[in-house]
Amino acid sequence: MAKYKERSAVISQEEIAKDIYSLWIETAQIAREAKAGQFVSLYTADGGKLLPRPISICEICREESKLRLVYRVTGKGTGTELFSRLKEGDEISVMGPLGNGFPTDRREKAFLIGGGIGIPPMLELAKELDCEKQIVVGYRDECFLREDLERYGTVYTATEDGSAGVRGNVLDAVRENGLNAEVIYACGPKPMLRAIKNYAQEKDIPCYLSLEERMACGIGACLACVCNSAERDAHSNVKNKRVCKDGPVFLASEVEI
Amino acid sequence: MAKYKERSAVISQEEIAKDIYSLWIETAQIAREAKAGQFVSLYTADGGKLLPRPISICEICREESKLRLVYRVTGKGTGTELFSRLKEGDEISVMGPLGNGFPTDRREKAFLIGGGIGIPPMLELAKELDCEKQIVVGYRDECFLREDLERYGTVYTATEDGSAGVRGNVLDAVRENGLNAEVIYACGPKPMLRAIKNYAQEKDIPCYLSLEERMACGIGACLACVCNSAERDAHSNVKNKRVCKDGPVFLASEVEI
Amino acid sequence: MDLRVNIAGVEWKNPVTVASGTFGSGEEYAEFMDLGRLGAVTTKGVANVPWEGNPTPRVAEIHGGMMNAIGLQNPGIDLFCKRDIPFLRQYDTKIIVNVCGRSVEDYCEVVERLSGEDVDMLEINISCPNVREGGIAFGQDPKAAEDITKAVKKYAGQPVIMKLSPNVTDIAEMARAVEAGGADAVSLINPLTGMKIDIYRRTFALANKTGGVSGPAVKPIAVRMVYQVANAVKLPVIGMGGIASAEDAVEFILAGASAVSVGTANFINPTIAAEIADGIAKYMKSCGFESVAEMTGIVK
Amino acid sequence: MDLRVNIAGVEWKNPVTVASGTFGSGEEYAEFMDLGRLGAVTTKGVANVPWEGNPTPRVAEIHGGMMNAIGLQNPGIDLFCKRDIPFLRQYDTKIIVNVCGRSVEDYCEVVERLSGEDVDMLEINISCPNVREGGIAFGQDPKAAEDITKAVKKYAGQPVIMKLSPNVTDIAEMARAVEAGGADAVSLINPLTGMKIDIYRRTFALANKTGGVSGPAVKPIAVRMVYQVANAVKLPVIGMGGIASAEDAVEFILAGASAVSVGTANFINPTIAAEIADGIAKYMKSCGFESVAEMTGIVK
Repeated sequence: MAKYKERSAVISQEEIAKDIYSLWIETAQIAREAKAGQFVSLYTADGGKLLPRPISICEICREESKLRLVYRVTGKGTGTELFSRLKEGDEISVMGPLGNGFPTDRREKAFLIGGGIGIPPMLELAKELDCEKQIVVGYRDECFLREDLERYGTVYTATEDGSAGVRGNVLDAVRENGLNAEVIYACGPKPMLRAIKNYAQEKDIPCYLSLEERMACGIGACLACVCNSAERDAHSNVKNKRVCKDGPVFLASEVEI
Repeated sequence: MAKYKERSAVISQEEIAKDIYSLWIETAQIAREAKAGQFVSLYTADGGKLLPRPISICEICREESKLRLVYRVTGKGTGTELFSRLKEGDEISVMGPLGNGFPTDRREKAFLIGGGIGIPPMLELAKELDCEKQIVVGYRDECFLREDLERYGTVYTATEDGSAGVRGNVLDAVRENGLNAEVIYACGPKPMLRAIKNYAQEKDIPCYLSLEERMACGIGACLACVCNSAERDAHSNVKNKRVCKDGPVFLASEVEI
Repeated sequence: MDLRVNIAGVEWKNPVTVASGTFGSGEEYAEFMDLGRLGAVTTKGVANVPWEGNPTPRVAEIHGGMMNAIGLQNPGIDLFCKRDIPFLRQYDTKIIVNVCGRSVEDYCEVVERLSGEDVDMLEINISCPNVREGGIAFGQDPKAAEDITKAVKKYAGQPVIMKLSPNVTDIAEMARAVEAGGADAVSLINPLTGMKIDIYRRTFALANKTGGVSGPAVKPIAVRMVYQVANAVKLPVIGMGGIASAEDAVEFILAGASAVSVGTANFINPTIAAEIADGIAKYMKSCGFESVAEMTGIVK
Repeated sequence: MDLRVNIAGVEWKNPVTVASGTFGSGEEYAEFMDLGRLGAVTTKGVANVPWEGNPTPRVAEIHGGMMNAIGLQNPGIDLFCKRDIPFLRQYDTKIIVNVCGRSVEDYCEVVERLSGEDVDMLEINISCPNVREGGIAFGQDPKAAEDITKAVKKYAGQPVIMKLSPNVTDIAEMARAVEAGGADAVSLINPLTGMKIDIYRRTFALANKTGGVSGPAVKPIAVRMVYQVANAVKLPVIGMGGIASAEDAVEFILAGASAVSVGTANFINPTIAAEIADGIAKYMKSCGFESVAEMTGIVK
């Protein structure tokens, strides 16, 4: 799978919820090769912030070589804050597509579960998957991307404050809506992924988790973003897998989280 | 003399000669207090380049609180290169006005001598001085600001390659044009200033030199930008004066250059 | 919520001072703010006689900071006492006088002279890496550091802060040495020694060849050393090295600093030190801390 | 004009290699460029047995660079010899194997094993500041450094580069120690030890508490140390620390480096090391240098 580092052009950007930004960029190469569940590295122009920021791919428009990235501004003075100031016509350095992505050839009735800023990759996945899709999304309070997701499946919502859908987390939404599935695809905070892994084990269904870890290179060289694997990994020769390169998507049974 | 650190708005910018940029900014306070021969500190937005860049003031429009800064881009990846990308509507952090400036109350027939990027401050000085002005400007090759200067005095040019005016330096232009004056104001590279200091001594006329030195704070605190003074300086208690605060303009007789 | 800190018996109104050499004696900054907004002003190093300092260029920019080799230019203790102390006394802030010297006797002469002056604390620069005569030997050898601490303590009329050099293998050992010598507090880090070469002129960027590296670039090294020292000695620690925001200052306090110094950032924003004091208060309020002491060293 | 350099008898086609640990064994970078564009590839440290490394987070960003505490995760010498050496041999570049260990015996075991392998040079990591077991004691004590140099030299089938730690009072002393121990070359600097604290979670940014600081932020310290070492020993010096451009690389060469390593910059631009090799050639052409050796250490 080829990877490219390039200057991409900003097509548009908007804040779709508080601190959640939706950025469309036109890439030279990256979008044509990208698939659901992969990510890109974004670079700031600030010499104080040199490391790339991994951002998941929310939508891919291969014909026009465009990518949609939906990300959270993580605070004042952060790299993501700098990205949020990008405007149409600006340029940004991007590397990608990175990581393995979700498998998209399964046909079983599926849960696509996203929590918080783990929701964006579910949109491209929902577009690419050809099966019955139950899209379960969990928010703290303010919702985003629900209308986009509704085009590709039935959307069930959970909010921590109960302001929309079921009060609670994504698994509360699964239970309260009496849902079931034969396969799970999930991305979100680690406690959510742990609960989903347990749920999948109970139900004895396959489960794909997209993990997050602090990264440096994004291409598998620095060994910063490892997760613990259940078995000795062939590449590392220890019980570690690289989230950026071997992942970010793993079978729940492969990893200890 | 009050100093301000503020965000200023870029009004316009153009490249007036190769690597020489003319930038107009609208300041909240600085322009109202500025005078000829002072400078401002410009700050980049790049965390790799934290120190302010001292840039001389080329023109002041007090009524509209505007400043014109004419500066040289000193290379690829430099702070001045970042400044050269500023466009109308952008903002930039500026501190000023800094330094003492030229005296503008003398009435004697004057030389205003500028060499290279030492020429810009001569423009505001020419505007403020009320006397017979012979403006002598020296370039390596490509000329700039001559038309602006011609509005305020007679302009004599020297170029190293002989492409305009006298071939040689500013003092060659003085000699070949048979000029003389009763007072000198000069800004430019150190070898030029040394030659002018000698010329002024020979002619026994007062001579004001605007010096340059590598700076950090720009306000007289760090003692980076000192020059050697002929006498023990009252503030430093040694034979050092601060270019940023006690200068940049000194009587040639005060300083060892 | 209480911003006050007590450093070796001296109460500062807030935990923020400035790094010696970045603030003169405050005069240039008083044009921008009330110096009374700072817990203390630490002056530029002063010696028994005036020092000319190094030739220029004395500073160079580096990525994320700067390098300096000013060479401890100073007007000497006489003019300093006559002019700078009364100037600073106009403001409601503590006065910390930084002392430099070429020999133990030089230091002791200045310290003794200051014992009769109206200043609050002394900071002894045994580590400035710029001047060959600036005391580098004291700051890089535990025995020498202990001895000079003992010597200046004999003459000191005010609490003595020993300022440590980061250019050592074991900063904790240096801190223990000055503690053994009787220091009342330690401050760190002085700049790291660096070098920059102009590849087009093929010469050193600084006339002195080497200079002290400071600014955000060195912050992680400084935080590590403050943590090591705070966990090695009982003395209060004044932490510094690249502090440019209240968040940076809090990082040092959590690592073990009882107070902090703002250095290079003063050159970029002349009111930053006061803004940092305000920002620390805001952080404490938002996190529910009642005092600075309560935060000091809680990350272990 | 000749870009070739001879490092302890091994001829590199150009003076650029990569810093150990920033380049794996080259596989991930081969997706972006021909590794044959580099003078040498220096591998991630390898030990006698596989190492798991540290818990995460293993990296944190700092102003102008990064901090890491990977903990020398490596697949062990067996898999390394079977997989990584043949992979690298496909490319027209020299292979430098970085060796780490928990004891002198560990190091010697790996070095002996490599003596029969098709690799060009060894680099001995006695200074990685991340792992408590990673050899920090060797790298901060001249006697220990000399002793381990002697020990590995007994078993080495290839020229030995000793990689020096910057976390010392006197880097020149360390270089003289490994020279006395029989080193064929030295490389420096390994990262400086730093710490970062997350003030909102009130915990260390790295699981290991401290980590190695690298990137442009440390360059001035690295240049200073390369200068000191190049002027203290006769060994060839491989300079590194924050190199992110050809200009940076030339700065190290002018300070005394015979070759350079590109480290953290590989994480930001995967083809930067090759671009730097090209850029050095351009600089030499524009300045009229005929060889790298001619530039080495000319700024004194």
